[in-house]
Amino acid sequence: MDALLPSLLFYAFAGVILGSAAFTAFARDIVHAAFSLLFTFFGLACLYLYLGADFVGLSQVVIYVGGILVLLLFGVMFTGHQTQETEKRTVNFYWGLALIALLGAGMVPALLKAPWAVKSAAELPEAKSTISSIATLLMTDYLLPFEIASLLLLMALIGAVVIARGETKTDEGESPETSA
Amino acid sequence: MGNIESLAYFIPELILTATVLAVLFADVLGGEREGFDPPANFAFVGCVAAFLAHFTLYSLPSTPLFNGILIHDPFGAFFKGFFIFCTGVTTAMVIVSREVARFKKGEFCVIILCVCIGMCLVAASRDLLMIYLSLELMSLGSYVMAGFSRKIGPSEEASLKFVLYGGVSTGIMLFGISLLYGLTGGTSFEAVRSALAGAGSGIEPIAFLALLMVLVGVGYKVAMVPFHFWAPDVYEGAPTAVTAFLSVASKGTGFALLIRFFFSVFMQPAEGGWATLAPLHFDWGLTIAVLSAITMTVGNIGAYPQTNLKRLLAYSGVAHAGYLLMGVSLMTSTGVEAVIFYLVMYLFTNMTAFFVILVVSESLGTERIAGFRGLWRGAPVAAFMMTLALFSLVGLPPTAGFVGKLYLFYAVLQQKLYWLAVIGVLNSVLSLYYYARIIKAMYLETSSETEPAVHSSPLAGLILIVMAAPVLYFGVFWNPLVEYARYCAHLMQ
Amino acid sequence: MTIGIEHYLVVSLVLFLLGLFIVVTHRNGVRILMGVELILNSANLNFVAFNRYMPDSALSGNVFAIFVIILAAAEAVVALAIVLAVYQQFSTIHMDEISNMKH
Amino acid sequence: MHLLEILSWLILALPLAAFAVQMAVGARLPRYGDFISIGAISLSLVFCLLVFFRVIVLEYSPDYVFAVSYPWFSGGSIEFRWGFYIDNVTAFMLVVVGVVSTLVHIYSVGYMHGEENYHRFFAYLGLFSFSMFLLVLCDNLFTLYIAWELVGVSSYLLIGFYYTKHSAANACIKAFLTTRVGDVFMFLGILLLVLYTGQLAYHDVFNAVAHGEISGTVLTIAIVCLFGGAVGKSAQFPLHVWLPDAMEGPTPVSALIHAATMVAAGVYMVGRMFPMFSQSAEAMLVIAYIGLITAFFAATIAITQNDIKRVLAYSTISQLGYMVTALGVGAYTAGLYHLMTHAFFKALLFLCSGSVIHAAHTQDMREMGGLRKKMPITFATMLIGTLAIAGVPFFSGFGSKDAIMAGALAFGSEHGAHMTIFIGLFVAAGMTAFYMFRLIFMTFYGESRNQHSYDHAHESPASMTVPLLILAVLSIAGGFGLYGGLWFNHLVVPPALQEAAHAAAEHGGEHGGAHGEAWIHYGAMGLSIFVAALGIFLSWVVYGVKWISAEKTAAAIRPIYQLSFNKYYVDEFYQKIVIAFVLWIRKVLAAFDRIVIDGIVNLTAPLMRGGATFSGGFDHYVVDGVLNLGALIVQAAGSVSVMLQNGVIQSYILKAAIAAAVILVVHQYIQFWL
Repeated sequence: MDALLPSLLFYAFAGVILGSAAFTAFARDIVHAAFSLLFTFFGLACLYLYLGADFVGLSQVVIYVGGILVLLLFGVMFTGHQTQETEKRTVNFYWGLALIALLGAGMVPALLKAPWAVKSAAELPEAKSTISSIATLLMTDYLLPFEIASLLLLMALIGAVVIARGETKTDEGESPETSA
Repeated sequence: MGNIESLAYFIPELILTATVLAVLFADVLGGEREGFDPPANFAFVGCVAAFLAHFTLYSLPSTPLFNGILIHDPFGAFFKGFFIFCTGVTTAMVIVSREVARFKKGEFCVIILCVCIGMCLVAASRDLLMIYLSLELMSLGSYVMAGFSRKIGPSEEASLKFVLYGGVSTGIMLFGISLLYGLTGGTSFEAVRSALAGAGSGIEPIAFLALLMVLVGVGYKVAMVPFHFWAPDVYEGAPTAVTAFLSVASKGTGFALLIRFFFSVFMQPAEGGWATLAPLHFDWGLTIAVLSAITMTVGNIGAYPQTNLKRLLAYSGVAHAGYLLMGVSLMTSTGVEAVIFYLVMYLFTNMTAFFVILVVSESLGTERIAGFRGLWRGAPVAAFMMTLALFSLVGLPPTAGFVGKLYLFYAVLQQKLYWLAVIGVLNSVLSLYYYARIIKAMYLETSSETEPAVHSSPLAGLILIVMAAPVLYFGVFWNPLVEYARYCAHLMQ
Repeated sequence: MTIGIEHYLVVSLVLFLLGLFIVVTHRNGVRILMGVELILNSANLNFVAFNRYMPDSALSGNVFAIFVIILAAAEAVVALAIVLAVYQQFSTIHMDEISNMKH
Repeated sequence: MHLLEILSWLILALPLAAFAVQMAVGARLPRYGDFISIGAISLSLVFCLLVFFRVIVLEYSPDYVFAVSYPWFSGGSIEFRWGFYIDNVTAFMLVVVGVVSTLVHIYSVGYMHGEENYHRFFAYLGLFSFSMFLLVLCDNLFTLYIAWELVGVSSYLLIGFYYTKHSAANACIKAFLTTRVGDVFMFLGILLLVLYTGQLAYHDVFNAVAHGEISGTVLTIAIVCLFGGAVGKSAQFPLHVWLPDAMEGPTPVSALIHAATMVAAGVYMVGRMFPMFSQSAEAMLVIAYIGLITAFFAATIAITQNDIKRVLAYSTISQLGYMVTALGVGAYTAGLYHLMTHAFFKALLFLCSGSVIHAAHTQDMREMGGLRKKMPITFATMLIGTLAIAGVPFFSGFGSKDAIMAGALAFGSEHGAHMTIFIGLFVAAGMTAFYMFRLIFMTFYGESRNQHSYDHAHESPASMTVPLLILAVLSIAGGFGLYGGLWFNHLVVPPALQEAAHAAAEHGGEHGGAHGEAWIHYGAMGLSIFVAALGIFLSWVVYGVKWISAEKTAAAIRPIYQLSFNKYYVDEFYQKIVIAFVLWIRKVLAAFDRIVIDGIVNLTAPLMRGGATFSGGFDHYVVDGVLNLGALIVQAAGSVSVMLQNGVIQSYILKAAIAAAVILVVHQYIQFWL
């Protein structure tokens, strides 16, 4: 009886994640799809917390829900919420289904039969907070990746600004070449 | 080696990082002034300094760096030099051309330098996290760079296709990496390999799945069929300098990763090269060999109907990825040597070709083969350099391309893969026709309009000659380069 | 019954396949990006789940997941910037209409 | 430094320097710098003659060898060197190349006078001479291959010299591509040899072969691959199709490259490698029969052609077939001797035809006639060349052809089954005499068939006639009366590296020598005289006095005539193969597309397009020349990339992902759980 509640919790999270992800995949309206993604991300954050990865879970909420999702919604709004989208929503629909069926058939047996380097659920230790250990790791073993990530963010920022700024002005009176 | 001590092995990257900051400040402080263009020139000087600094690496012993996340060995040092050189040349191309708007050149240089750092790290990584991080660093920069052209429309289209295709590919690769992590519990290469080597025979299906998924990410970088679809579109739409950079440096990254990652994780050293790890039964070499045969054929056939030179060279790049894959599939040190030699040859050859396209298309406003008709009248030097580059791509003596092919086929025949050699040779015959079409247009046809007048700065001419001279030089005196390649083929496991 | 690693793997696999399905079927560029995010999240779930079930208490899976999240954010920023630039030029983000370069 | 070494360097450097100077500043020099090229090649010729004098006269010995080598590069465990290798054959070849090259340079001054890009023409000639000298002088396989490709490139440039002419532009590509097919095999052959023996230099490779480091089937494969290069360069069946088209180039080029030197490079190469080739009886037999087929079929084609240069082109192919056959049956010296005599008389014939074309402004022999009186020097020299090629005694061709026939006869008498070789060559010799005199009669005798061009015809300037006279003298003198074959045989002894090679060459029937099988020699000689006379007589009957009408005869044997006139439809055959291949690709791709990728909707478009192209274009392709080969490949490739590269990113990802998924599923299920 002990394990029932955690199990139920897992199934609830998984149901939310997969259900909302499926809705994202099959919804007609892109705004609905974007909002349903909120539940996917949130569900994943809960699952991370459930797995004892508190820092990852919090990052997931802050960055995914608070950052990426907002960006995606901005994207949807800026590019016009095209209502005519409902007419021809998808391309390759059946090919897409065939693809995931094929891939699933190839992957499921491999995943389930694999000799993972894991313990069984029963012998798992109690989960502890990971925040301080991760902070230490980032400043020691993972110092270089940490610095590289900051460089990457800098570059992404500059790149995004340059790209989104577009060709608003030209230098020395040269007009930009336009071609189809 | 710890973080601080490792910095001695990290000088080229440090110089590049300092250059990034210098360019950034120069760009912010300098505003938009006429004439001299400090940010881009800083970038070029930084590349030269980093390239010179990378030579100090060869005298240092092979050792793990940064708590084992990176590694220093001749193989990594070679690729660092390779990427920095490419970056320098591309920066020079951007400086002498008008492709990238002047007020954007500073930002462009920041991004290409970051990409270069990412590439250097890929070649030196021996940790799954580092591989992913540095690959993303270079990929993200590449997506942005593809959108820098003044040609509005194709440039954005190229950029968007690139980011979507690349995003999916790296996503799939990441999934594969997560599976490897689950199999072994570690992220360093030797942890993964020892776990794979110690596993029972049941590991086979999942190992293959992980390998295939990682191969998707790598295959997209090197433009390997069937993951090559992005290449022609992106090459066509991106600025020519970026196309040149992608076709050489990005491909080089893919091969550095292919050799470093696959040979370190799925192989074990064996006599004269590598052999597949004991519990894994699949013939990885054969898979790559088959893909290489398909890749070169698809690339060469695809190049036939092209009328846009950049697109044609994109397909030609796919074909050359096929030739290079031949060298990887052998899993011998001779094969790795041949790949290194071929990459150097390809660097000079392809850069020359793209440089000519850049100079000519800026003057004539066209990238089509038809626009090159009668070029030798208007620009004999450019036409000659282009011919040289094309001869080298075909593999005709006495160009470096010939020697490159020679070594590749030599390595292939040494492993007695006769069918692969035959397909490779037939492909190089096949490729002759579409390269000859360009030569024919330049020399044997006349332009319907007035004679093409190509204006270029003396600086551009100088760079062109510096790029083209090695194509001829290594075609005759290739010994030093071979020795160098042999030295650089040493991987630290 | 207890929740084993297989349960997580199934969730992540389905997420992965759904992400791929979105990518290959939807025409809207932003929707494709959503698919990419799903693929990244599925890998992340793997990392965290494996890390929890690992015998030793090293946190490399967690650290990996954090980096992936950061990188996903950077990628989303760049990709959306490009999407906006494309929308300015083409007035659409339907990928099958943005196909002038082909063959 | 040895004198020969210095001379070798100079021989190579001068034409190369001339090439560089002409490319760089030729257009700005007075007379467009033709004197520079002529001066350089003349000096080279002088040095060639010095080499010849030193090797053949001063220090003569039957197995004279001078070799020098320099370090080049080290690959793998092997240290590669390159250098010069000079023996009696090299000395002869140098003189042949030098003489013909110099004369063609001089002749071009008159022939190319006033052409656009005059200086570039001389630059290309210089490049060609350099490459050819390198090919002759080099001592190892890779330098040989490099020189081999360089002559191909310069030939490409020279054939396409009239680049404004569409046919010339296509002919040069056809020549380049066709010979490349052969070159590829050669490349593989070289790689095989290097791989097994670890050596590059001829001498070391031969030694390795003698020590059995490579033998049996592998050796045969390597040899046949190497011979593939000769098949391409020397226009042997079935890769001979490029040579007639190459006649689109300026006539001096035809004389230099496509008659005297480059096409002979294949024969020279086989001769150089003879010690190795003779190790494999199977390969030798292949070579002999390829040569025989070439000699025979090309002769039958030459009979019906009306274009004067095409007749000569097919005659060249046929004569090259003779040389190859000679090498195949082991008559080593006979083959090389024929190479030399043929170089002189065929260069003469081509230059004469150039003179005729220059005067008559047409290449069609039916438009000519009666030119004898207008162009006495050209007529006289061309007659000498014709007598030489027909194998009339006291002319050079007699000695060499006779030697080949004797070799074939001896081979036939040794192996009864292969008497066909001798019979085939014998018949072809008769045909040679027939079609060459047909050419003479149609061009120089009878009434003019085109009064206008006849009136304007005149003898060519001295810069053209003097080379003709010199070559005419050589065409007679090269035969040394009746004893050229014997004489040459003594000068150039078959390489004695291996006993087996020696034996092969001897029993191959080198007349004279220790065996002295006199009946073979005199028998062959008598038969050749008889068959040459018969051919000339028949030609006289048909085209000279016209007792028999050529038209009626042709009508009577119409199918055969058509077959020959259309060159056995080889070009068309290649095209049909290509078309079938293209169709097949279309079908496969269409099926692939339909079943796997884009669904039935997308199928109709490419199929319709393909079908339309096919039905509308079939006649067009078959009728037009091989120039459409490129277009066809482009079309086929186009349909591939149209289907795959449709510009839609999801479709790219879908295709890539499906490919990966198929690989995965095949691997997971087929390989393990079967």
